[in-house]
Amino acid sequence: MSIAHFLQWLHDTQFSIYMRESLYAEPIVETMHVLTLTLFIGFSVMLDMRLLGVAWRQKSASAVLKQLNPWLGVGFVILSITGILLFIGDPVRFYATFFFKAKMIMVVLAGLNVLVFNKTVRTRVAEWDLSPQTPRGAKIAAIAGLVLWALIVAFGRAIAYALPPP
Amino acid sequence: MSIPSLLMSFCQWADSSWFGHGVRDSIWLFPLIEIFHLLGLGILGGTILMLNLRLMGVAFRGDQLPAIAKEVRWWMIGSTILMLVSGFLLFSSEAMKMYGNEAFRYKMVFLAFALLFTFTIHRWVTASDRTMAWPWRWLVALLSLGIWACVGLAGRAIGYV
Amino acid sequence: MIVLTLLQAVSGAIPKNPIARWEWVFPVVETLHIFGFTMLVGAVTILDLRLLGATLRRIPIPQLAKDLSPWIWAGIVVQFITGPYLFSGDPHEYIQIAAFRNKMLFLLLALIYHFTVIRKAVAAPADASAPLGWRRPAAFVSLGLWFCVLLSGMWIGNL
Amino acid sequence: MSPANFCDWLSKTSFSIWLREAPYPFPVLLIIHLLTIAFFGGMVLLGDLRLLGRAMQDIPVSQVLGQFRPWKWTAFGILVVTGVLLSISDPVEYCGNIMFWISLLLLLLVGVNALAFRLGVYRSIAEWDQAEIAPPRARMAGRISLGLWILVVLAGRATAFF
Repeated sequence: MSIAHFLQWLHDTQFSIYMRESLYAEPIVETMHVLTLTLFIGFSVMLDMRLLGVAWRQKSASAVLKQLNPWLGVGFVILSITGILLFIGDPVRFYATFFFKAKMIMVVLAGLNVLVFNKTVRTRVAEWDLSPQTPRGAKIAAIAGLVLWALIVAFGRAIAYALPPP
Repeated sequence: MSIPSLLMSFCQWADSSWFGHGVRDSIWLFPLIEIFHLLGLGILGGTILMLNLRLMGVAFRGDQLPAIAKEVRWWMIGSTILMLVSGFLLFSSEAMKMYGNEAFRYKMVFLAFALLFTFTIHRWVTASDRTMAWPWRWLVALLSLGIWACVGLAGRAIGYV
Repeated sequence: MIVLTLLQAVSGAIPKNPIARWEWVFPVVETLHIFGFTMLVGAVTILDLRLLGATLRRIPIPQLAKDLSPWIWAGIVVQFITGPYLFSGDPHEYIQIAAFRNKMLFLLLALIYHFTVIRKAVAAPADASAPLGWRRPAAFVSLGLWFCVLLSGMWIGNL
Repeated sequence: MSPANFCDWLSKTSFSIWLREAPYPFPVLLIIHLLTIAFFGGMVLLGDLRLLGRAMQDIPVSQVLGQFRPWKWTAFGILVVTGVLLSISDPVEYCGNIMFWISLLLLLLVGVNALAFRLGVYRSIAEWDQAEIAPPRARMAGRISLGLWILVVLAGRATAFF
């Protein structure tokens, strides 16, 4: 089964038709997606600012990480679920746009960024935990995160413009 | 001169201004500004949520409320300014359309309330060292979240009316 | 005059009051109003029953009053936000309803009474077993006033 | 006899007709019903909040719950009696109203929760009576009770709109 077949099959499912044709499904899910995005962006910016040594300077970095991570985790799960629902509503045309693919690549890169950060910089967090001066690795991870999420937002917005009119 | 006609001439001025023309005539300027509007929304919404969650005592109990308030204050002010500026540019590109848009008017009224509340009562409550009684803190937090939700929902409705 | 002109000028620019624009706003705000009066009148009732010696007799009155005070205040604030907002939906209509005017009168009396007589009644005695004396009739009057507020309030909508 | 038949029969009894058509019974019952909620809803609210450690923390839990209990039972009795009479006034209408059944179901859940609390964690009340924050199971009972009561009021209100 090729990707095109799969997308067409998804497109024809009862649920996809519902998402497309219901008056409320799409606006409600999209509103939830954007509201959760608000939570996610706000919290991740505050976290990245600690990693850059700009905000929460009196607070230990590991404490900030520990406090914000569950929220970011829950936020990401809601973003994924609502995002998948939106995708199911119009899979063929979503997949056809350049920006959708670009956004997904950015999401994967953002995930990798978190993974690499956890495996490298975060293991040595004790060395600089209380200092407002953060190591270069933390700064790189923070800037990468900020740039990637800004791009994710930008590409997400662009999908709406790039979709060919129905 | 009545306020509606003042508003009308304001909208006409914005609509025919160089930035109104600029945003309207360019294909990529509107989406680009919209992205900044959205990023500003992210930071503003996230920080307001963070502050209110602490105010309600639901999360971040490890930190004192005034400490969090102090930490997020400039992010809130900065993102508000970013949103107001980008929002104004977006508005100016279709000011005449917005003049007749009911949802947009609601959004502006709610926004006025939200800003007034956030930078007066909400600010006094979150910046003060005195811990208030539980019902008060919830009342203020729910009011804040409620007004901002109204702003967001009215904004969401602009495209639908 | 200036205020009136200003109001008229502004009223053309603001969108219609949501409560007059969508029919679901009224029941939602009214429900909040109901939760608000449960908070306010419920807390006041507990205090009045204590003054009657009918509940929590082992707890000193000033201590109970201090514990309930934030709830009474929060209830008042909720009512003073939701109430006037419900009123704003159709002020001319409400003004003409006798039950509404009665409610406002009773509300004023009940609040004045609460913050004068009841406040004095709950300031002492610190000893829980001291005789209640004049506090009993005072609490009765308070309950009666709040009863009148609620009753005339329910009359506004003709039930 | 099916429920629909029963409602039909009930609505034709002279008592039901009197409740429905005489000018005073219905409004008077409704006023008593609502006044009881107004005066004693606060005891439910503050009792639950005491369990959650949000109100009257310096008063022992057993005092708050024990002293409120007779009042709450009295109020509950009044609510049940007036509620039953109100539903007798128009059984066909209420029988077909989904919100009416939801509010009854929620009331049942309130009862289950209260019973579980009384037979469960409340038996060890002596150990946590003075504690500002009650043990997790007691707090959960308070949270559930508060949530259910809010839903009961909402469903009761919504009955009028369905």
